[in-house]
Amino acid sequence: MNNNLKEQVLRMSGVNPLKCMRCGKCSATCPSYDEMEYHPHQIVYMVEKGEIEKLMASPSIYKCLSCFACVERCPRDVEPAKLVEAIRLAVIRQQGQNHLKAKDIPDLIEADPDLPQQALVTAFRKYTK
Amino acid sequence: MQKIGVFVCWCGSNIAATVDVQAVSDTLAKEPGVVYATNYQYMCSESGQNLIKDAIKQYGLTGVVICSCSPRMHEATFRKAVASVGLNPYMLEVANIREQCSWIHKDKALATEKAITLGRAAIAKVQLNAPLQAGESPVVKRALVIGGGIAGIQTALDIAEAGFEVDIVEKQPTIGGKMAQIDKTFPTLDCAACILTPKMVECSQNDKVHIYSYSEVTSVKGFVGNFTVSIKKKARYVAENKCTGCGECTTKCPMKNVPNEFNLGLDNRRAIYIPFAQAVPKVATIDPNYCNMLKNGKCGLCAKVCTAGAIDYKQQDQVIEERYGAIVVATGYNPIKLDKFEEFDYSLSKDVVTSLELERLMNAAGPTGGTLLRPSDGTHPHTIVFVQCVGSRDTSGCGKPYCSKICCMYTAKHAMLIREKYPDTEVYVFYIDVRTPGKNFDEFYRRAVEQYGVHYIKGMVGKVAPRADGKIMVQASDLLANEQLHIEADMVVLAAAIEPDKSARPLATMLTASMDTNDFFTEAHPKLRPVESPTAGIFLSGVCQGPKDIPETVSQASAAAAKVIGLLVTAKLTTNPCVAHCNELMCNGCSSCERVCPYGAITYVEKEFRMPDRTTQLRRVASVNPAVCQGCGACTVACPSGAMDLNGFSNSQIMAEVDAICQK
Amino acid sequence: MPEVNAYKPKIVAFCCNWCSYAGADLAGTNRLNYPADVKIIRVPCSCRVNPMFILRAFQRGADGVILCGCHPGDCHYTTGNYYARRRMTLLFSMLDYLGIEKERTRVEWVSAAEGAKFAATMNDFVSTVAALGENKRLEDLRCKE
Amino acid sequence: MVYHYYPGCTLKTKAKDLDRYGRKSMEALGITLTELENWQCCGGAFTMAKDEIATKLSSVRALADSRDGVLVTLCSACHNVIKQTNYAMANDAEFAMKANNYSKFDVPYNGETKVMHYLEVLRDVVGFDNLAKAVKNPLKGKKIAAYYGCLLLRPSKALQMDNPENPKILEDFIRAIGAEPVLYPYRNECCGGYMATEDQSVAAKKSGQVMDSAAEMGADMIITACPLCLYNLTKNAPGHQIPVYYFTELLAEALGVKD
Repeated sequence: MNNNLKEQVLRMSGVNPLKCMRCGKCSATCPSYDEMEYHPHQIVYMVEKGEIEKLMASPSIYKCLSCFACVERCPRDVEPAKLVEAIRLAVIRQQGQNHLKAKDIPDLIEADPDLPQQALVTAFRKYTK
Repeated sequence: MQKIGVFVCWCGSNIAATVDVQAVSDTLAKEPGVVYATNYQYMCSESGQNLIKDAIKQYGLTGVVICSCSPRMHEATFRKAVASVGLNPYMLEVANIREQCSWIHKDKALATEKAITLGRAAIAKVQLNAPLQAGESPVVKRALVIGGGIAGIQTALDIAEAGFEVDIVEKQPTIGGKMAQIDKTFPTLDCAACILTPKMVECSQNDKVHIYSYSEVTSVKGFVGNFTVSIKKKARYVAENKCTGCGECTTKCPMKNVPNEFNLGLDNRRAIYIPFAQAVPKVATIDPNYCNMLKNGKCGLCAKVCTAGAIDYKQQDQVIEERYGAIVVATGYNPIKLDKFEEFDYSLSKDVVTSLELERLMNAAGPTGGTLLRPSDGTHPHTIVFVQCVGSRDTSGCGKPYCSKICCMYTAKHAMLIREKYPDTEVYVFYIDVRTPGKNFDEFYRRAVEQYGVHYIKGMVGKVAPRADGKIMVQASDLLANEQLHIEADMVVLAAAIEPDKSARPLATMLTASMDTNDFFTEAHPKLRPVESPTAGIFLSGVCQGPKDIPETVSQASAAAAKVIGLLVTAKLTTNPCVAHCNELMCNGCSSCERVCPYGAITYVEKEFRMPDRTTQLRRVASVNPAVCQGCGACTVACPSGAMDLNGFSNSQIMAEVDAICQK
Repeated sequence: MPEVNAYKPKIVAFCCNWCSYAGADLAGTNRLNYPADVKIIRVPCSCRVNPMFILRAFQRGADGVILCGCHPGDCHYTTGNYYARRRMTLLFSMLDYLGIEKERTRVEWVSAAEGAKFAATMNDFVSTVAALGENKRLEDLRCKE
Repeated sequence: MVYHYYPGCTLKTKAKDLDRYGRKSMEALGITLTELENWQCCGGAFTMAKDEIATKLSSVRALADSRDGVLVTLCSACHNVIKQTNYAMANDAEFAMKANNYSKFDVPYNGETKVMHYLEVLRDVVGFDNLAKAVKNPLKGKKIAAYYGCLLLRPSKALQMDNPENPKILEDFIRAIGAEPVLYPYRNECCGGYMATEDQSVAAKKSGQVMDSAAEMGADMIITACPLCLYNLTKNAPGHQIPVYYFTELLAEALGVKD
């Protein structure tokens, strides 16, 4: 357990995981549930326990679609998506940890010329520092 | 100068642990006027009270200051004690050194210093206290019950049984409330109608009980023992004394497509209707929003078929004024609206229903005659998903922050009944926690799981998606299996949170009874006075005070009745002597006080005054009726000449307290 | 104690008997801390508080005065808190004119169920007043012992 | 009232139709959209971390530049990012202070500008009743499914656009242009979004679900306000015949200004 990391994640996200009443509605509503190793409700609980490093190492944090379904539907206003984002930033803000690299972009455009700019800038914002 | 005794309570260690009680009594002993000061472990105990009584006798005390818990707790106890040895009870003041000192401070030096200051303020006040005599007021031997659900019915019957007149005001055309809509009751599964309707009949037959159905309270005046209440009897366009309840009109009325609120809109009724077969009073009512005769002056069919001649299209709302000694609030609840929970697609699919709707769908007198059928296509559902806590325990602003308390049990009941009647139906219940405290409650829930094979899944539903083929896709989490489930269901039942009836808030304002932020009425004490409102003479029955199931509601209803009876048997009530009074020599007759008085307790009289030059002068001066004055003090501040003052909280007393607090 | 000479403001709190005084009791029952500088005077209703009492407090060296009543619409006497609100609005703006900063006076609605709000209000008020320092403007030095 | 218009990156390139028809229609309805000078890309996604300042500055600048009027957005993503940024500027004092320190405006900006999505202008300024009156070629008999996706509605606390679970703004729009709206449960579920760059199969699954749901409820076509939604629904949900359009295209058609 790394308290510094936990504090950093809580500060960045502004989320209080103690508000969670473990209903699991975030995981019930998440469209990316099946792609994730750790699911939204687990992520909230793991942050509470301080298991940030485990989460940082998990591919789950790149699967969140930022669709805000969990934020909107959480009965306790916990906002799990903000935790996922904070953890992902904790990773990609480190040097050399960009999940999507600038040199990958031409390949993406080549693979599908119809891909809208919006997809690229969004992915870049989500995956890259 | 008064001869004052100071008594500092330890309250065991509650006060003594953070306040140096010895130092407090030693310091206060030196205050001017104090002739005796001591401290003791429990002042409120019998020996503590004897200590006070003995000191009054021994030292001839004329004033008493008790440094102890909140005066809201034991002021009455101590007043009684000093009165028993002949001291006027209003010559006593309580300094609150527990709730407002020892319990909130940790530093002993600071707390002790504050306790001394609070003691000084009380001493300064007592110096200026004057003996007061409580007046008396008669009690009207009649009670009003607002709301005719099971809570109101039980309260009314209990009061009537004790021999007092009691009126029920119900805004629907019939009494019965929510319980009349319910099919079976947990944990015994006996039918709600079988146990409720006899009580409804009892209400109509008991000559002490009077039912004002289709009526509302419009104003409340007065105070405990003597309320004056206006009740509006809404025009039902049917003469209650003539209608026999034969129901002929309700089958002939041509307006057939009026949503039937008793069945929650699952079927239709006519514009003239009797809500259900066992309605009390069993009298038809015309719905003016749909009746063609009332809207356009065309039709009049019901009047033609009525052999009793009861139809009266010209009937008007009628306001009745009645006096009561006590008022019981039993306004009940409603399920919340689900417009903020559309992830469950309640408005998109007819087969997503609330639990109360399911009650009607399973009730033999309901729209399907008791056969559970899907509202959309009338087929048997084979997979049913129950969702718990829809809007309960919700702090996001969409729902209610509290637990609605009844849902766990009624869902277990529904699940069990369905599995029993239709064993081929799979039933899933998604729960956050299963809360079943109550006699035979957990056993009941376990029976649903173990005996009836209901699938209880720890998790929540996140999305409900109806398909064109009529199936409903339910996406949910199973937290124990750590997987997301996709269930193909035929029906989804939502356990919607319950909230106080919308009429409760304006009623509370009329009654000056306090409410919490959720619009539940607050009780005078959460543990020790759970069925009384802090406003004297107002009592609480049922869900208007907080979520409750039927057994609890009935217990509370009877408890409220017992309290009402206790009040009504009292011959006379002592009134609060802390009322306003006017110094006529200073009054200039300006009427400022009269205008601010919320009770109309101040009137003006012409009075002759003898002037220094021996002439007489006729002057107009204010006069307070002490039986009507409630002692708020609004007039004392409005008075420009300082003639108006309040007993027990006089200008000079409060000023003395200010001085004592600001000293040094 | 590290703060031996720390400045301690004198705060007078008028609380109506039905809501705010009960709210203060609830704060106590729940052991919610607020500074000992706050001393409560119980009045039947917020409308009982005569502007004179507040002037008297400042004259006698109070550093801040707060008046607590039932929420608007919830007054035990129906309209008392509305009177209080009007009276205090006038008084406080006059006091402001006389040099008693607006932050030293406050009206707050605290119900019997809001122990936490009572404690939070008092904590906030005390720290606000403490930041302003001692009130000398209206203090009558003849009243000092 | 000045209606500042923030087109965003995609509307200048891959989603030119969304932009072109949008401007023409607004003009036909008597409202001139004035494109903001020097607008910069919003970044496509609002970074939720409270300590992220730089990525939100382009939105802050656009907001501050629109103080004399309303800032109108059309692309769902721009709408989402700019409204969330504005909400943070108004409600997160620390963030607002830092953003102002960076931006060095003459007058500090604290969320005063009103941001409206193009649809909100139609609803609240033009009015759907008036729109219906202005329609020249009503799209009679067309059964249209509105696809909101996630960016248009959520988080509702910041966006304040419509009921996030039971929206009706697009349905009312469809009625106004003379067509019949088709309700289906997945209209506010995610299409897979930018995951198309990471794992196309996810986008395919999500978009497919949306298309299936709309199709079985009898939709002839789907409309959207989001270029990425349009891309995912058309490219990543193979096997579906239902066409997907920008709502502005149908609007222009109904108003008779489509060339």
